[in-house]
Amino acid sequence: MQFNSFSEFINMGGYGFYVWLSFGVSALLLVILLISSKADHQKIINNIAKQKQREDKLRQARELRKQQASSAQDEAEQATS
Amino acid sequence: MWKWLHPYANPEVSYHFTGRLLPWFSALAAILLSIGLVWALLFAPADYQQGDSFRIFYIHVPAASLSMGIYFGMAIAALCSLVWQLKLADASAAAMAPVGAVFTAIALLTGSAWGKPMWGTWWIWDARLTSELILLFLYLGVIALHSAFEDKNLAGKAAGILTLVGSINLPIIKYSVEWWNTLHQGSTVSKLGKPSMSLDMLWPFLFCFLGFAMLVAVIVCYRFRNEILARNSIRPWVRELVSARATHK
Amino acid sequence: MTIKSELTEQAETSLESSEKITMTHSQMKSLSYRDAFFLVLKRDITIALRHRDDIINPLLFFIIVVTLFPLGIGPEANTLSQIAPGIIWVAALLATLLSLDRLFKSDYNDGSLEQMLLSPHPIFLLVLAKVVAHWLITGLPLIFIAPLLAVLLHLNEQSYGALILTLLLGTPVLSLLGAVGVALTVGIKKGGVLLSLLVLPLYIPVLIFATSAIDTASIGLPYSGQLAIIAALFFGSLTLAPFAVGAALKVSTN
Amino acid sequence: MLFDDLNVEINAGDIVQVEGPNGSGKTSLLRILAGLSQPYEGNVLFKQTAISQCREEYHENLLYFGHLPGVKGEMSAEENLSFNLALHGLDTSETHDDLAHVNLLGFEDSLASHLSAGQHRRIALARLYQSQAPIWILDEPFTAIDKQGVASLEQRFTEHAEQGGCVILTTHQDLLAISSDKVKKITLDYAFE
Repeated sequence: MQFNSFSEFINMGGYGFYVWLSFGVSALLLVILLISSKADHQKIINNIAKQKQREDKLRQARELRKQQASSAQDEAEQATS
Repeated sequence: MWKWLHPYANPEVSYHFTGRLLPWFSALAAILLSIGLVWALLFAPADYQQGDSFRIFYIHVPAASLSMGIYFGMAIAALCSLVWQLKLADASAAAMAPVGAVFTAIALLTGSAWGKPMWGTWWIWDARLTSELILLFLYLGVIALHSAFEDKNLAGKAAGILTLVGSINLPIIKYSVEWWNTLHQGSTVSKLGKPSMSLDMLWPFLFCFLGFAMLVAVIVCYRFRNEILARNSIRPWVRELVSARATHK
Repeated sequence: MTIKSELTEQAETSLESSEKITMTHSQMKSLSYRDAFFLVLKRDITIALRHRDDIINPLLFFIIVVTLFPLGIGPEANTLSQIAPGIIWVAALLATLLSLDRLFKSDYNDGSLEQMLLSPHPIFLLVLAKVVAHWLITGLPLIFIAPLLAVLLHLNEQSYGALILTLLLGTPVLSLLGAVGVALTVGIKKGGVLLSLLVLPLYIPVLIFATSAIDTASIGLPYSGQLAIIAALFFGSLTLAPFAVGAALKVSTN
Repeated sequence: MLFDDLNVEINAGDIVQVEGPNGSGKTSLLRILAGLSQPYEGNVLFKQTAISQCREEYHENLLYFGHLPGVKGEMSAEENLSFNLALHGLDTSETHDDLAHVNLLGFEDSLASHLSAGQHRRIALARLYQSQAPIWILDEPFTAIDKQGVASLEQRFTEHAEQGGCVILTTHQDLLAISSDKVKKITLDYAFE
C-alpha cells in the first residue's frame, strides 16, 4: 500500500485532480459505450419486429385484393350466365 | 485449409458462438481490470520523477496501443471482406470502429491530463499525441461514412475501402508526424518518456492492458452481434429470435 | 412466366448468345488502353473548358484564402515569410478539396458514370484518365499562380524552386487521394462535409514534407530528401489509388 | 428484399419484358443483370461464367440504358453520341444517320443543355442503331419518347432479335409493333414470404 490514509489516496501526491480526471473520464466513456452497445441489441430486435408487422399487413392487403378480384370475377360470370 | 473456418462464416453460428463467449470475456475483463486498477492505484510505486501522476500511464498506454491495434484489426477485417467477400468480416469491422474511436479519445484525454502537470499545458504537439489525434480523425471518418449509407452492406464495403486506404496511410502519417516533431521540437519540451519500468510497475500494467483488451473483446462482441442481427433481419432464424425477444408487439 | 417472389433476393440468370452474334462481335474494333485513356481525358477537358467556372472558382478561392492571412496576422514581412509555405500549401489543399466534387459528381448525377463503368475497359484506366484531367484543370493552374502569391507573402527567394517542385509532385497526390474520397461519397446526398473529413487526414504527410522542403530551401540546405519522399508518395498513390477509386465507384453506383 | 427464386435463361433472339408495379424491383433486376448491382445472393451467368469473373468481356457484349441518359450538357448532341459510341469501340462515322433515326436532325450541333429531357434520352438511344452488342438491357426506354419514336424503337428491337440479339426491357406500355407471342414476360410482384 502506497498511501497511509484515504485523503492521501485522493490527493495522489498533489496530482489528484489529473489522475481522477483521467480515470473518471475513461470510466465514463467506457461505461456509456458498453451500455449503449448492450441497449442497441433490444432496439434492433424491436425494429425487426416492427418490420415484420409491416410486412404482415402488406401481405394481408394483398390477399384481400386477390379475394376481391376473384369474387368480382365470379359475379361478372354469374351476370353473363 | 480454411475449411475449419467455414462454420464460423455462418451468421447464425457466429451469433450464438459469440453469445457463448461473452460471459467468459466479461468475467475475465472484470477480474483483470479490478486487479490491475487496484494494483495500479494503490500498490504500484510512484514514479520518482513524475510522482503519482504516473498512475495515468496505466490507462493511457493501454488505450493508446489498443486504439492502434483495433485499427489494425479493422484493416484485416476489411481486407478479408473485400478479398473473400466475407459479410461477417464487414460486420466485425463495423463493430470495431466506434470502440477504437472511444479508446483513441481516452488516449488523447488521458494524455492531455497527464501532460498538464508534466508540461504545464493541456496540449502539446507531441508526436504521439498528434498521431493519436489524426487516428481519431480516421476513425471518425470511417464511422461517418458508415452512417452515411443506408444499406449496411454497402456501408461496410465503402468503410472497408476507406479503412484499407487509411491503414496504408497510417504508418506514413505516423512517420511524417514523428519526423515533423523532431524537426520543430524546441529544447524545453520533454516527451512523455517511457521510464525503464521496474517489475512492480510492469505487473499492474500487464493486468490493466489485458483487462482493457478483454473489455474491447466484450464490447466488440456485443456490437458484432447487433450488426449480425441488423444485417440478417429477413432470415428465418432472426425472425424466430425476434418473436421470442421483442418487448412490445 | 410468373416469378414467385420470396424471402431473399436471388437472381440466377444466364444470358446466352448464339454463335451468330459472336461472329458479328468479332468484327468490332476494340479500343486500345491508350485510346480509351485519351478519349476520356479529352472529353473531361472539353467539358471543363466549356464550363470555365470550374477552373476559375477554385483558383479564386486559393487566391482569396492566401490574401486573408496577412489581413489576419499582420503585414510584418518576417512573420509572413516564415509562415508562407504553410499558408500556400494549406490553401492549395483546400482549393483541391473544393474542386474534387466535380470529379465524379456530375457524371454520377447524369448517368454517364454508370455508362463508363459498363464500358469494356478496365475501370482503373478510366479513373486515371479522369484524375489526370482533374489535375490538369485544377492542379496545374495552382502551380502557375503560386509564385505570385508567394510574392505577396514575402516567401524567401531561395524557396521558389522548392515551392514549384513540391506543388508539381504534391498536387497530383492530392488529386489521386481525393479521388478515393469522392468516389466513396459520390452517392451520398450531402457528401461535401464528409468528404473533407475523409480526405484531409490523408493529406497530412504531403503537407508536412512539402512545407518542410520549402523551409529547408529557405535556409539554403538541400531538400532532395523531402522531394524524394513526396515522389514516393506520388508513385505509391498513382499505382494504388485508381484501384481503390474503381472499387469505391462500384460501391457508390450500386 | 424484392425477389427470390428467379431463375431465367435468356437466349439469343429473345425479347423479354419485365413487368410489375412501381417498386417491385424491375430496375434492381436490370441493374443486377447489367452487373451494376450485386445480388444479395445468386449469380448472373454469361455463357456459363459469372459476370463478375468476365466483366470486360460481358460489357463488350452489353448495351445498358438506364433511367439516366448519361448525356453531358456541355457537349453537343453529336459529341455526346460519338463519345458514347467510341467508348464502346463503335464506329463514329455515321452519327448523322443515327441521330436521324431518333428524329434529332438539325440538333447535331446544339449543346445538350439546350435540349429537352426527351431529346437527351433520344441522344442516348441513338446508340441502339450502331450497337453490335448482342445483349440489350433497357430500363424504360419509351419514357418521354413520342408515338412515332416508340414505333421506330420497337421495329429496331425486332430487327435486333431477328439478327440473333436479345432485348431485356421494362416498360409500362404494351409493345404494339411486336407480336405478343414473341415477347417473354417476367412479372414481379411485392412479396415477403
